[in-house]
Amino acid sequence: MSEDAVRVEVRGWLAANWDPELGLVEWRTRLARSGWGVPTWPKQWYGRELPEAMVPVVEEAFDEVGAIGVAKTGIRTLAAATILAHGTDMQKEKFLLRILTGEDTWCQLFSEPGSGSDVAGAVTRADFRGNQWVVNGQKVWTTSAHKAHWGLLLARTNWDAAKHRGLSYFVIDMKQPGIAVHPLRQMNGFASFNQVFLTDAIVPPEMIVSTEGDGWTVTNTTLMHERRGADGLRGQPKGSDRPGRIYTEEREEIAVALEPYRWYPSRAGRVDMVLPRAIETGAIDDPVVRQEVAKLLIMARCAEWTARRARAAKEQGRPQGPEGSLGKLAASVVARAAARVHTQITGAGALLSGPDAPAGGLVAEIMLSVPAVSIAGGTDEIQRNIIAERVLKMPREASEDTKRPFRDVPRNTVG
Amino acid sequence: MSEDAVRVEVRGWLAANWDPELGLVEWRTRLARSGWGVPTWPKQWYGRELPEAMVPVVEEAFDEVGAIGVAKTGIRTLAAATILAHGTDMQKEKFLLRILTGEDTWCQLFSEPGSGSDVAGAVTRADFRGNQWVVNGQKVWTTSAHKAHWGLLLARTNWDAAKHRGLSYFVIDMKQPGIAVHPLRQMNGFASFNQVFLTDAIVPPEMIVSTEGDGWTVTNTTLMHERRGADGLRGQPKGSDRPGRIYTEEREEIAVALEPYRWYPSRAGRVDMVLPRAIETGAIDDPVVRQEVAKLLIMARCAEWTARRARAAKEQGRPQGPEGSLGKLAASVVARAAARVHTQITGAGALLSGPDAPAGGLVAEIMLSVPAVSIAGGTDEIQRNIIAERVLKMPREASEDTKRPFRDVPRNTVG
Amino acid sequence: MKFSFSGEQEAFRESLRGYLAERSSTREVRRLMETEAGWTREAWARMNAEMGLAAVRIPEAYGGQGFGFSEQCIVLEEMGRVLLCAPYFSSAVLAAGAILQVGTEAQKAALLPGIASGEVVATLAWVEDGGGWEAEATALSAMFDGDGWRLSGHKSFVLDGHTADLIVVLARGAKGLSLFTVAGAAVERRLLPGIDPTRKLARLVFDGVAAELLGEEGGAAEPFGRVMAEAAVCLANEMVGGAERLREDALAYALMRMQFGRSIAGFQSMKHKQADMLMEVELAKSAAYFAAAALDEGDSDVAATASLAKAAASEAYLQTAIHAVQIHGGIGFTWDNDTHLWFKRAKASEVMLGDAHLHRERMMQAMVEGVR
Amino acid sequence: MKFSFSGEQEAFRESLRGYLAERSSTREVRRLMETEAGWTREAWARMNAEMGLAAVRIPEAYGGQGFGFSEQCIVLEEMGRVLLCAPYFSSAVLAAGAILQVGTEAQKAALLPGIASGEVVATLAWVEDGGGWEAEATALSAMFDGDGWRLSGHKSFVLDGHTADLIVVLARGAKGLSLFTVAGAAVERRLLPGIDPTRKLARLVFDGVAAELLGEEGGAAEPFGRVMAEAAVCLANEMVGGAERLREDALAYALMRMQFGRSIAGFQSMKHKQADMLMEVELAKSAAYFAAAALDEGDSDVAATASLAKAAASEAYLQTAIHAVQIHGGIGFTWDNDTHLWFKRAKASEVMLGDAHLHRERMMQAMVEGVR
Repeated sequence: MSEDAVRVEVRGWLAANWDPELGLVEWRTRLARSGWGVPTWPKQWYGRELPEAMVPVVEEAFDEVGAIGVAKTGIRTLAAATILAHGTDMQKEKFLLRILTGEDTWCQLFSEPGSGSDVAGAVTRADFRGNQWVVNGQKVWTTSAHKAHWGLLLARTNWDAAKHRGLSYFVIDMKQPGIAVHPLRQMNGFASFNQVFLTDAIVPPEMIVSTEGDGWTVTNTTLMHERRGADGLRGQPKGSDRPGRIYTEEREEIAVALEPYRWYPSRAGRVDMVLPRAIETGAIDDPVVRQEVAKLLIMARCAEWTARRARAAKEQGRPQGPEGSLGKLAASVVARAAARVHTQITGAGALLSGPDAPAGGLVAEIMLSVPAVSIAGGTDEIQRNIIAERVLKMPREASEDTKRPFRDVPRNTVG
Repeated sequence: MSEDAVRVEVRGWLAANWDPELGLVEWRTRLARSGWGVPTWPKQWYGRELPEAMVPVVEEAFDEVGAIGVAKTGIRTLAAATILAHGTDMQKEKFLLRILTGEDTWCQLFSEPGSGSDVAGAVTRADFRGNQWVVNGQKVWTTSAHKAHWGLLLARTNWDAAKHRGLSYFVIDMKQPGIAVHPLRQMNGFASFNQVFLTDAIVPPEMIVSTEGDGWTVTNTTLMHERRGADGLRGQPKGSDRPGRIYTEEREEIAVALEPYRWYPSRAGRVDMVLPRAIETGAIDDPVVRQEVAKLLIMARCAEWTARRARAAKEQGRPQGPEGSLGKLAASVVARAAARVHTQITGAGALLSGPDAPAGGLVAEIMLSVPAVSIAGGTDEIQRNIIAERVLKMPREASEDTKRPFRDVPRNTVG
Repeated sequence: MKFSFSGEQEAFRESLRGYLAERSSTREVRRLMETEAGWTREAWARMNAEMGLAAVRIPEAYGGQGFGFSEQCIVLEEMGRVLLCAPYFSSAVLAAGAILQVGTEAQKAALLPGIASGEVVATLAWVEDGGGWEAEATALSAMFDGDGWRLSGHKSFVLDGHTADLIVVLARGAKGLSLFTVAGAAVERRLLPGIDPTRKLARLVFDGVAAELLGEEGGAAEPFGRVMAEAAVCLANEMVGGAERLREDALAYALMRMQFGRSIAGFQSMKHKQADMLMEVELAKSAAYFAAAALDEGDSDVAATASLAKAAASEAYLQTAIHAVQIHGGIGFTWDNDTHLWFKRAKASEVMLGDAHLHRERMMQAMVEGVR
Repeated sequence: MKFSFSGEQEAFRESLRGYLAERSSTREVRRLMETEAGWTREAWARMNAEMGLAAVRIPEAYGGQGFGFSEQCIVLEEMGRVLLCAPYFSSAVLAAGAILQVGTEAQKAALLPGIASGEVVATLAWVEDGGGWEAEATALSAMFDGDGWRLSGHKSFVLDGHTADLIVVLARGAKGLSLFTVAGAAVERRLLPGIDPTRKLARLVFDGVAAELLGEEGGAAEPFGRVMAEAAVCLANEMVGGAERLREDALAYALMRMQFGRSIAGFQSMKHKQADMLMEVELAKSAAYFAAAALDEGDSDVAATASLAKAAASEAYLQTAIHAVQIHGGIGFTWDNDTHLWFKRAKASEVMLGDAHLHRERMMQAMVEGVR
């Protein structure tokens, strides 16, 4: 199908179907059924099997009329991609549509207190007892667990197998007595994540994804989609300020989804605020400050242009160059530098926090949030390992834990 | 013996024996025989078995009358300490006195092109053929090899033994046909070191130090004395400008010994020149330059005070704290920063070299010499390993080469 | 110059370390930091009764113990290690330092014994809303109205300003800068929410408040500079104490934590980071110790040395804190882990009394003046 | 803004890389750097005959190929990779850039074809002994004596100044700054020993030398600023070429070198260092590429972008060079190892056209002006 043909067809469909006075779920149900919500998906499952390159064409047509797309907040897209790749038809039937409409919310139960960077070191256990899986353990860094209907669960089902082979992957019902969710407060005062305690939580046998022992493969599908979504250029979803029932509902959906992550722009260092604040405070007249601001802006611009270079190469269908793997590490260097420059510009005021503090408390929030950036989603050290091993083809660290039964691997009892 | 008793005795001996019109060798021979030249050494070998703490007392008495001590240039003190610890009586008889008088010059044949940081990886071979050792291989980073009478040689004598157990230690006559010495030119244009090519070079059997296969132990004695001598506070020997035949001879001795290392102060960054040059060039009026100069001076002062703190603790007989292991690494950070600040202060002039260049070419020399400091005598990386393992007791890197026959260990054929 | 502590000093440090470890657990720190005052009279009184901490550097003639800066800096280093929540810096360093520098004999005799015993908690108020750390930025005005002195204006960033009994205030009058004392209760005061909850700051409003002149009228600028240099040295020592504690905790964590089937302390990047941290902290300690000794020995270039020590401590503490959070990984970013308590102190101390840029500039001015 | 090279551009780069690898081995670089001239007419003529390098950015109307900065910067990046010893930067960047900016139509038609063909080697002389990179520092004087213009004074740090046929000179006259052309042979000139033997500098003395006015009298200050911005972008691209080559060589060495029975590339500190080097070089490349594209697209804030690119390249190249020597260990400090050739170019390029501090200041001035 040519670009023009797609454009004509999607425009036609929108002309006939789009209505901003519909309810959000109603519209998205209609949209999902049409195949235009996720046009690259299989025809059998809400898609049209169009190539990636057609996505911008479809999106453009939606933008022309202000039509809203399928739900995208949270980790639902990772859940969908994983189920699409590895799930049974029953699972696809049960979950995919409600993911697209936004009716169900999902969370990811991978990280544990004892295994942060080392996801495959999970020790949460799932034992098959009677006719169901019984899950015990603790998960952490779970976003939205308190709201989620379903969880993507990685658990160990075989302790005699080697580390990566004893894992299985489940979809778990989060609304059950065996699951307790507690907020995890951060050093910046926010609580964006949860700890999830699983005590004899139940998973019916049909809710395993792929087969027993194949959990690491499935996990990698999820993680791959997570990494793809993070090229550092994506902003936070904003919603439209147009009038109409559906826009109101979408704004609410976004606001609820973003609430725990209000501080995310601060953790990146708010480079955008640096020059205006330096001018506003008069610090810009200090040549020493100018040097520091310049160093920061140079790094930030270089990082941004590097990401754009990577994206441009991708859009041209070129093989990915090294520039595509650097975004996360660069962002971390930029964020740290930004926190220092903000401190320097702000002077004594940097001692204060709260609404009366400089920039309404944002400077304090930046200083106390920035440390997250070099840790969350893979520490700087892990990023450097990945760059060295995958991009530069340097030797991998000799593994000391992958070739023996996992029960013999030294590990922390609890984080 | 009390401090006072030592003081009285050494003063008495000096009053009777010191004469600045003696020849250097004649005086030192007399001095060595008296035991006052190396008072901590055994009585049998030119010493008096006095404790370390008495050394400053003796030195003070020498300073009072301007008396010259035993020869100290080059690696002779390491040779002496090693022979004293591991040598046979015949070796001590043959070498020690002529080391102290300065008649013999020594060099150290440890490093090889294929094993820089990894001294124990030496592949120079010594084979016992007929009734003597026959040596073949290549050594590098050898100071004064072209002048040396004797060399301290580390060579592999057993290829079936593990890495550290197949080495032996020899004293080798440097003035023989099997040894060719070539200067090794550095990136800064100087040639302070040699490459030494050994082709069927001969060592008689009585010139092995300790036993066959014990070479690594002996080497460690040499290296330990080398490290002890490097606390970063020692300046270059200067010699006295007094009149008298012996002072003239000493000045010549020092000048000859220092000639290949004229650039050594430059490699440390010449922090002492920074403030005067910043004032002289007017760069000091630039607040950005002031910050950079301050950062450098802070690091340099902190490093100096840390070395003094370590020395003070040692003088008080306290166990060495962590501060004693940091000098080399700190010096390297300081030197690199100094090179940058010199560049910044000098501006366009930093493009020039030679006598008409800024500071008579010293700025260029600094820029091109500083890289040596983080490499020579143990790279920064090796220093960090040592600090982490010895001071902080962190786990050692798993060794991949120490537990199998050395002939099976992967290595470079040539550097 | 002295480059090592004496046996007595080491013994003092050791006993103090044990004492403070018991009295100022992080549990206690967390309890106090959630209170508005940030410290309690009972604990502070007990600490002074048992260890006489506030008295260390106050001369015996005024009820103190008569030790020098080296000893006071041991106290500060150990307090910094445990993030002690007590009005020590405000009262025994800043206020006592100012009174010792400019007070008349009678004023010292009247004011210092209370501070030494800990019964009176004093502080020093000099910075204003503009945030300038230098005395010249002072706008708060002092007027003599026949009856006595009256102060009008405000002060901000005042350490323990909302709880202090006695406030030493820098003010501008007809003859220039002078210091005054004011009863804490006479001032309108408000806690300022801050990034470091273990050390409270307040904003004070002076609405024609009656004040006593401390020392001579108009002569405060120069001795105040000395007070600031002393305070910088004291803070630097407190900071290196915190930095060392963070470093040690991060090392202990790395040695204990297993990932990928091995201790993370075995990873070379971790080893190198820890080696760098050790170097940074030890270098900053050397400067802090040297500066304290320089104060005791009456060195002429104390201004440069004090600023050097503060700048070095700022960089080392903050860098150590950043590394420490990073080494702990995700857990280090949580509220329940203690690392952030020191991180916040590091960040606040970096700013307090002027940041590293300011002190480097001060240092250079003093050094260039010395050379030219 | 364009963020990728076209297929044609990539193909051009590839063929040029192969060509230069053959023509500019380090053996050839070492041979030429020991000569006084630093390059040979024969090799330069051949290179232009075969690849037309000097012509790339000169418009077709003046005998050039009419490409843009993006293409010229590909040439520079590739030359930087191999440390090509040729008068490209002096002639095709600096001199041609100045003539294009200020020359009259007739002058362009007269001067550029020779430069484009490589038959004429030109250079630009603006800095003097004081070492100021800014046009304002110019003291060399231009006087009109009825017959024509005469230049008196000196220039220093002139790239290929001792070998160039034609020298474009910045001079100060009654109406301010103007550019002039002078025959190389008419000037007293002396090679200046430099830290980078692959790129020669000269000092020129003008003793009332006859000169042609280039363009208009007195109007050079502004277009000269543009010439400098273009040169900064060109140099930045040359620098990232050198940095990338150093990075690749250091990686190859690490992969090959065995110590302790294993490849040193397996040590985590080596892996992390190489990852950091990759990041630094790639980030600097992005800035250099962006700046070249910005010149081609006529961006309004080219001054800021050019300085940004030069500052980023300076830091990245020098840092890469320092790492590269370190990775090679002792061997990297020897004359026989090639690393120092790039190290010296990195150091010289850092200084050339103004160091990172200067360019950061320029960038900020341009940006703040843009905002205010």
